[in-house]
Amino acid sequence: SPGGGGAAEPHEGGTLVYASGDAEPTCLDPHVGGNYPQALISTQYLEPLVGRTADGTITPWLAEEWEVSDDGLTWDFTLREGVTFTDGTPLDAEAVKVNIEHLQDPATGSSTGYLAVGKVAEVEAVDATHARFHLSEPDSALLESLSMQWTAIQSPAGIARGMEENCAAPIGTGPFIVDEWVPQQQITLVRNPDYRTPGPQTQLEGPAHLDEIVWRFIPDAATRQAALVSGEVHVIDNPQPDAIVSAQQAEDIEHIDAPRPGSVNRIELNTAQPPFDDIRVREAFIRAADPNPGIEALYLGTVERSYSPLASTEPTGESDDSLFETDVAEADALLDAAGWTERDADGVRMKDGRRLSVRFPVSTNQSVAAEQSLFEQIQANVRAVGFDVTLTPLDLSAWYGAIGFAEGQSEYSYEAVSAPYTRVGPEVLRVLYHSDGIEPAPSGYFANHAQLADPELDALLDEASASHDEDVRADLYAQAQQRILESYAILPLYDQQNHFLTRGVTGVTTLGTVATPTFVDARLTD
Amino acid sequence: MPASRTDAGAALRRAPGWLRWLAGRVGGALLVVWVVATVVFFALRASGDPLEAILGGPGSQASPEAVAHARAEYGLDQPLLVQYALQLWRIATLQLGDSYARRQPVVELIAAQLPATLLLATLALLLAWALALVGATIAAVSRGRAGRAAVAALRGLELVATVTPQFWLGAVLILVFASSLRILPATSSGADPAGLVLPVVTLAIPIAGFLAQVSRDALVDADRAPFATTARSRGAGEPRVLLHHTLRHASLPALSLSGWAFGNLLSGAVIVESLFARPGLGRLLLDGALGRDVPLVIGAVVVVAVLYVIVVTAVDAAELVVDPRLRAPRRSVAARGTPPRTPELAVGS
Amino acid sequence: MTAQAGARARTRLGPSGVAAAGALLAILVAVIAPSALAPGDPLAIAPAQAFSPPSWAHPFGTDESGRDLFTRVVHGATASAGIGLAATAIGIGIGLVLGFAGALGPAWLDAAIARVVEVLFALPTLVMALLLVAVIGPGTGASVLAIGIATAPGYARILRARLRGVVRSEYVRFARHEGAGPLTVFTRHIAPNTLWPLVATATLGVGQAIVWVSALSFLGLGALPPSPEWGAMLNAGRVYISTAWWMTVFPGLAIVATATVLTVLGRRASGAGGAA
Amino acid sequence: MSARPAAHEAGPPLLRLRDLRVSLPNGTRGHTPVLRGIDLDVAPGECVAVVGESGAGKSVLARTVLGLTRREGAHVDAAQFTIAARDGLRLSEREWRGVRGGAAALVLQDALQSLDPLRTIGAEVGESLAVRGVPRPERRRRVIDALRSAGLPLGAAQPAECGGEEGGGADPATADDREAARWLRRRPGEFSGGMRQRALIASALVGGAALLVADEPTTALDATTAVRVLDLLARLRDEGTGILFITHDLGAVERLADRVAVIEDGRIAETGDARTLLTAPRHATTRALLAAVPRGAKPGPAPAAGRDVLRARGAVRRYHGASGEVVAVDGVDLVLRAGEALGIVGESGSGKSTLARLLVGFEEPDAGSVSRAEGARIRLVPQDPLGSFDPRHSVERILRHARRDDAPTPAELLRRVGLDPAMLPRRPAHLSGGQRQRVAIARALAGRPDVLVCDEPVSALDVTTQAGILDLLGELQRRDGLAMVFISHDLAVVRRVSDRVAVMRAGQVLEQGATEHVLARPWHPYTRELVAAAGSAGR
Ligand SMILES: Nc1ncnc2c1ncn2[C@@H]1O[C@H](COP(=O)(O)OP(=O)(O)OP(=O)(O)O)[C@@H](O)[C@H]1O
Ligand SMILES: Nc1ncnc2c1ncn2[C@@H]1O[C@H](COP(=O)(O)OP(=O)(O)OP(=O)(O)O)[C@@H](O)[C@H]1O
Ligand SMILES: [Mg+2]
Ligand SMILES: [Mg+2]
Repeated sequence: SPGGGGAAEPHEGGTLVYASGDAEPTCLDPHVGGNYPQALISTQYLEPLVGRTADGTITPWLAEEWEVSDDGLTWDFTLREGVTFTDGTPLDAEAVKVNIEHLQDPATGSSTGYLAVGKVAEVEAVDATHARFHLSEPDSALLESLSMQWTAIQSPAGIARGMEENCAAPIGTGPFIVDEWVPQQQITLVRNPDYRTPGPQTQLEGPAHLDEIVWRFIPDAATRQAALVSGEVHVIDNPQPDAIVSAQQAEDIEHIDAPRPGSVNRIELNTAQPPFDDIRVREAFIRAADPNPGIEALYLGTVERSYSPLASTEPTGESDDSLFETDVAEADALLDAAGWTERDADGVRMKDGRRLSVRFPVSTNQSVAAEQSLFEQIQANVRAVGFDVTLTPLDLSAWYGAIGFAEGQSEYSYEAVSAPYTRVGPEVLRVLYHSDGIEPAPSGYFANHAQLADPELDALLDEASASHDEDVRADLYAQAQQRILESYAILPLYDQQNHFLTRGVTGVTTLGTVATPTFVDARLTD
Repeated sequence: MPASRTDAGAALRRAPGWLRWLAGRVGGALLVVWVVATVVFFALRASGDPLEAILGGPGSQASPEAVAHARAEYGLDQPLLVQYALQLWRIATLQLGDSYARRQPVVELIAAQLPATLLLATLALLLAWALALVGATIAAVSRGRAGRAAVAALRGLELVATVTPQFWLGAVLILVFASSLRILPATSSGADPAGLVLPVVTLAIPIAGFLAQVSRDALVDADRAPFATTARSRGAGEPRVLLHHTLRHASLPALSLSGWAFGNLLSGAVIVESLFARPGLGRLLLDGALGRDVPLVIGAVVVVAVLYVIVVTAVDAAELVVDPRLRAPRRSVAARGTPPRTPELAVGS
Repeated sequence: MTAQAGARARTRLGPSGVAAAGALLAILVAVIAPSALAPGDPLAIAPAQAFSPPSWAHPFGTDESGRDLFTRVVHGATASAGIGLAATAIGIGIGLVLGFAGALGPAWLDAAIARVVEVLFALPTLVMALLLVAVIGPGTGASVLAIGIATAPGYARILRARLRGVVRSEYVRFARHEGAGPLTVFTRHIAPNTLWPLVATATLGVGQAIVWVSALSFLGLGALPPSPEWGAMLNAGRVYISTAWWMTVFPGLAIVATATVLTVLGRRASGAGGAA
Repeated sequence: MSARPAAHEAGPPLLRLRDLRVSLPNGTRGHTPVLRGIDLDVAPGECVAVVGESGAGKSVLARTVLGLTRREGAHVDAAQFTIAARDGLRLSEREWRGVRGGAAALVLQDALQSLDPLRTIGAEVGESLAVRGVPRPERRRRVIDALRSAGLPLGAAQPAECGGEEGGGADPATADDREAARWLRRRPGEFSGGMRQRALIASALVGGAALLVADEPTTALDATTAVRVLDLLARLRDEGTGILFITHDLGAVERLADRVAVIEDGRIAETGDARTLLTAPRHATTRALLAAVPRGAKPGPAPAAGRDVLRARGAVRRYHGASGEVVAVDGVDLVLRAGEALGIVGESGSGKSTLARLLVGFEEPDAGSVSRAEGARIRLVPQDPLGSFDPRHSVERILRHARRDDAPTPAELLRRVGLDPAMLPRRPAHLSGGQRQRVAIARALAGRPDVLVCDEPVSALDVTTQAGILDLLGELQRRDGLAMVFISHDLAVVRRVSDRVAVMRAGQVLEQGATEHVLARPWHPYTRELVAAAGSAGR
C-alpha cells in the first residue's frame, strides 16, 4: 500500500513491483536477439556459467572451476554438481553444449550472445560435469563473454520446446521462475523454492525472500517516477536526472548508480561514407560539438564526462581529453581544409553541390530525454560551423532499420548514431571497432557503427584477444583505445547510464557483469 | 445474379422494420471492414514492398523462411486482383495473421487487450454523461447575476475542455494526484478502482465538454419549452421539472452522440493507455503503428470499426427506449428535430 | 475603422468574440512575423541557463537546453499553425472532391460516396492516423498527411450534407423559377452557402488538427527536434513537469488558446453565416 | 348560451386584479413595462375574454396570474392581486405551487407543445395530483374522469376524433377500464392536435381548479376541431369554473365569453358585457379590431372571364414516406382564368400546398397534366417563406434579384405590404413570421406576375395587417387583372378574396364553384361541416 513514511523492518515474502522504462522484450530468452531489457529481466531466472565482481574479477557460478590450455584453444569447465533447472532437467555438460549451439544457430537470431561465443568452435561434453570448449582461436575474453546474461544457461528441454514457447517462458536455474507473461501488461515471476546457486553478489543460501516479482513496463518517465513516489512500484529504472537528484534528497527513496561495463556512451560517426570518411570533417564535428555544458545542465551532476572508449568501471580504460577540447575556430579551419568551403542560404556548408548534412537516427527506446536533449544541443553547436544535423527519433525496430543496410541501398542512411551496445570487459572494443564488426550477426545487427576498418587496430585487438597475460593485454588495449580516439570516429560522452530508484525495499544489488539488478537478496520494508 | 439481388431486395423490403434496421447495421459493419481492408491493401502496395511491411519494417531482417511463408500466405506472387481477393477473404474469415513483433495471432492479442479498453471507455463515457448532465443542470438552474457568471464560466470550461490535449491533462493530473498529493496511483494495470480514476477522468473530460455543450443547449431549450411551463403551472417545483421533464430531453442529444463519443474515446485510449501504462487496444495499436506491425494494426482497426458499429447500434436501440417519439408513426417523427449525430462542428473523433 | 464601426463589430461578436479576435490577431502575427514579437533565435541554446523559471529576461522561462521558451512558443506558431493548416487543407481538399462528386454527381455515386464516407468517419481519427503511419512510416509529413486523411471524411460529410441541402433548397428552386441561369444560381446561392460555412468549419478544424498533430507528437510521431512545434515542446517538457512546470504549461496554453480561439471564431462564423 | 344565469353576480371573484403592472427584463440589464395597469375580475361560472393584438401582453397576463413570470425575472406590482382568496403579491414560491394546479390552472398558448412528448398522457394529466401526493389508484381514477369529462373517448380501441358526446356510458366495465389504462400509457405524439388540446385541458382540470386560464386554446386547431374545444370550455363554465379566456379571435369571444376586456399595449382599452361590446364598441381599438375581421363576400363585380392561364387535368402527386405511399394530390381538375381569384380551402394535409406547387411547376405531376398559359408569369407565395429566402441575402438583395420589368423599387415594395423600408438590410432569419410572409408577398409582386399563387399568405398576420394585405391583393386584381390562386384554411378570408372556391380533402377536390354559391348551398357533407364550423366559430 502506498504512503507510510516510517521505515518498517524488512520482512519475508511479498510481491515486489518493478517498473521498466525499456521497451517490452518480444522474447524473454536473451539468446534471441540480445538486448539490455532482456538482460534485465533474465537476470531473475537465468544464470551464467561464471560471475564477475564489481572490480572485474571473474568468479565461479554455475561453473565451479575452469582451466585453459597453454595454446588458449581448449577450455575445461567443471560444473557445479546436483544443480537442476526449474523444470527438473539436470544442469550438465550436455546442457552447456546445447546452449552454445543454440546461440550459434542462425535460426535463433542471436546478436550479442552470438558475437560473444564467436570463437567457440565446438563444445564437448566430456562427462556430466565437464564441458570442454574448443576454440578456433585464442579468446582471452571468453570468461567475460560467458559471464554475461546473453550467454546464460537455459534448460535444454526448454530450448527444445521451440522458439515460440521458449521466448514466452525460458527455463533457468535462477532465484525466480517465469510464471506468466501478459503482453503489454506485466510479467509475473515467482520464487524458485529449490534455488541453490547464488552468484558472487550474495551470501544467501537457499531461496529468495520475495514470493513474487511483478515486472511492469511504464514507458513514460514521468509516469514511472510518479508510480514510484506514490508507492505503486518498488523499483524503477531509467530515472530522469532530476528524479535522481530529488531522490538523493528524499529519505524514502534509494538511488543505485550502476554504470554499465564495457563501452562508454558515445556518438559514432560513420567513417564509411562522406562526409565522415574524411578525418578532418570528423575532427571538426567533435571539436565543435561541445557537450560539456549540456551534460552539466541536463544531468545535474549525476554523470561525469568521459574521454575514453571504455566505461569508467573498466580497469583498462584509457582516456585522452586533449583530443576533445572544444575549438570552433579549429573546426572551421578543418572544414575549410577538407573542401567544405561554400555555404548555402541556411549557412550549411557545401562541397561539390553536396550539403554537409548528418543524419542521426535516435532510438527513443534506448535513450532518456536528457540524452536526446544533449543531442539537440550538439546539433545546435555543430550547426555553428556548418553541419546540418537531422535528428530522427525512432522506435526500436525502425531504428534498426535506419542503421541497417538493406538490399538495393547504395549507402547507409546514417552519418551519426548513438548505440547502446555493450558487453563485459575491454573485449567490447573488438566487437565495436574491429572491422569484423561491420559484418552483420544473424539477427542483422552489426556492432561497428563507426565502420572503422583499420588493419592496425584490428591487429592490436586480435592480439589482445589472444593474449592471456593481463599486463600485455592491458597495454594492447591501451594502444587500441588511443588509436580509436585519434581516429575521431567516436565522441565519448559518459558512462552508459544505469540508475535505479527503489522505495520500500532493501537488499537490491546489481551484478558485476552488465550491472543488471538482482532481487535474490531483496526484502520489502513496507 | 441481378435477379437474385432484386429478390433479396424485395424480401428485405417486405421484412419487418427491425429486421431491415438490423440488416442495414450488419451491412454497415461489412462495409466498414471492406473499406478498411481496401484502404490498407492499396496503401501497403503504394508504400513500397508489402512484404517488408508485413514482416515488420525495413529493420526486421526476416529470415528467408519467414519471407517465403508470408509470400505464400498473402499470395504476393499472385496477380494483384487475386491478392486483393485473398486479403478480403482473410479479413472476412478473421484470419488476421500473426503479429510479427509478438509472434502471436493478432486475434488472440486483441482479444486479450480488448476488455481493458472497453472497461476504460465505458467508464469514461458514463462519467462524461454524468459531467455533462451536471453541467447542464447547473446552467439551467442558475439565476441572477451570479448565475449568469457561473454559466459563462461553465461555457468557457466546456470549450477549453474540448480542446485540451489529453496527454497534457493526464500529465498534470499525475503530477497533482500521484506525485504531489499521493492519493491516487499514476498507473493502472487492470480493473483496480483507484488506478482507473485518473485514466478515466483524463479520457472523459474532453468528451464531457462536448456533451455538456449539447446537453446544456437541449436543457435550456427544454426549460423554455411550453411543456416545462405547463408542468410548473401544475404546481411542480424546480426539482420535479428537472427530474421528470427537462433532464430527459437534455440527455437525448448526449445519448445520440454516444457513437461519436465512443470513437473519440478510442482515439483517447491510444494516448491515455500509453500515458498511464495501461494495457489495452489503444496501446497495442500504438505499439503496432510504431513498430510498423501491419497485421496487428489492420486487426485492431477492423476490431475498432466493428465495435463502432455495435456501439452505434446499441445507441440507436437505447434511443428507441428513451425517446418514444422514434417509435411512434411517421407524423410524430417529423415533429422532432433530427438529433445531431456528431457535434455540429467536430471534424474527427 | 471608426469608433462606431468598432462598436458595431463588438456588438456582433460579443465580448468573447472580441477577445478571440484579439488573440487570433496575436497568433497571426506570430505565424507571419514571429521575429516581430520575439526577436531571438528559437534554436539558440544556452546550457548554463537551463531550467530557469519565468523572469523578466525569460517571460516563459527556459527549457532544458536554456532556450528561451517565449521565443520558442512564438516561433512555434508557424510550425504548429502550419501543420494544422496543412492537415486541414488536405482534409478539406479531399472532402471537397468527395463532397462535390457526391452532391453533384449521379445518384449511385452519391450513395456510394455517402456510405464510404460515413464508414470512414466511423473510424476514430487517431486510429486511422496510426493505421496510415503504420503503413507509410512515421515523420512530420506522414502525421500531417495522416491527420488530413483522417479528418477528410468529416469534411466530406459536412460538405455533402450542406451541398445537398442547398441544391435542394427552396431558395434555389425559387431562384430557378424566377429565371436565374445555372451559373447565376451557383455563384449567387450554392457557392456562398456551402463554402462560407466551410470556412467556419475549417477554422474549427485547424484548431482540432493542431491538437491531433500534437497528440501524434506526443506519441513520438510528430515534428523533428529541435523544431519549436508546440506538441513536441509540450512532450519534451512533460518529462520535467515536476521540476520545471513552465516547460509544459506555456506550450500547452499556446495549443489550448489557439484551439479555443479558432473554435470560438469558427462557431461564431457558422452562427452568423446562417445554416442552410 | 342565451338563457344562462349571470353567474358572476353570485360568488366572490376567483381573481381580482387592480392596476396590475408587470415589467420584464429586456436583455440589456433594464426592465421594460409590458403590462401597465390591468383591472380584471373573474367570478365562478364566468368566462372573461381578453382580446387584443399580438404583443399586447395577453400571454404575460396569463402567466402572471399563475405567478409564473416571477421566475422569468419580472417585476410584478399591483394595487390588488387576489387569486383564490389570497394575496398574489405575497405568496411564496412554495405557496404558489399550492395554488397552481389546485385553485388555478393554465392552458398555455402553444398547446401542441405543452405536453411533454417523452411522458405518457397518464403521467402528464396526473402531474398536478402527483405533485400533491395523491395516491396512485385515486390519481388514476381522477385522471380518467378528467379525460372523460374533456370529451376524450377513453373506451374506444382506436383513438379517433369523436364528437363531444357525453361520458363513457353508465357502468364503467372493467374491460373499459383496461382499455382506459392502455390509453393512459400513450404519448402525446400519438394524438391529433385536437386530442392533445383536450388532454391539456384535462390536465388543467384534474386538480379541481376553480379558475382556468386558457391562452388561445384554439389557434392551433382547424375550424371543426376548434369548435369542439370551445364547446368543452362552455360546458366547464356552465359547471361553475371561472375562465379567463385569452384570444384574438372575436368569433370565439362571441361564442364563449360573458364579458370582454380589450387590451392594448399593456392597458385595458375597454371592458364590458360581451354582446354590447361586440355590437356597440366604444373604444377606437375595439372598433378597429372588429372592422378588420374578414367578413362578407368579395367586394366589387365578378371579373370578366378571360383566357385560361392555369389548368390541371387529373393531376396526381404521390410521395414515398417511410410508412408507405401518400397520395398528396389525387386527380385534381382545375382551371384558373385570367383576372380571376380561385380560393382553395381544406383541412390540414388535404394537399393544398402540393397542388400549389404543381400549379407553379415546382413539382411535376405523377399522372395527369398541368399546363400554364404561354408567356404568363407565375409567382408563388410559399406557406413557409423562411426556407425560400437565401439565408445569406438581405431583404433588399432578395427583392432586387426578384425584380422584373418596371416593378417598384424594393423600398416601395416593402411599403406596399406595410413594412418599414428600414428592414431592407435585415436578413429574413431576423424577421418575425408575419414580416417574412409580407416580404414573400413583396418578392412575388416584384416579379410583375400575371398569376399569383398564394399558399396561406396571411396565416401569421394579425387581423389588422391581414386586412391590409387582403385589400392590396384585391386592388392588384382590379387594377392589373392579376389572376390568383388563394389557399387558406380560413373560410372567411377565402370568401373575401375569391371569386370561385374549391374544397379539398385527402388530395381530391370535393366540389368547386362560385364562392357565394358553394358557401350558401354546399352539397358535399364535408363542405357543409366546414361551413357550419366556420359559421359557429366565426360569426
Ligand atoms: N419572457 C419575456 N421576457 C421579456 N419580454 C417578454 C417576455 N415574454 C413576452 N415579452 C414581451 O412582452 C410583450 C407582450 O407579449 P405577450 O406574449 O404577452 O403578447 P401576446 O399578447 O400574448 O401576443 P400574441 O397574440 O402574439 O400571443 C411583447 O412585446 C413581448 O416581446
Ligand atoms: N415532400 C413531401 N414528402 C412526403 N410527403 C409529403 C411531402 N409534402 C407533402 N407531403 C404529404 O402530402 C400530404 C399533403 O400535404 P400538403 O402540404 O399539400 O397539405 P396542405 O393541405 O397544404 O396542409 P396544411 O394546411 O397543413 O398546409 C400530407 O399528408 C403530407 O404529409
Ligand atoms: Mg400570446
Ligand atoms: Mg400547406
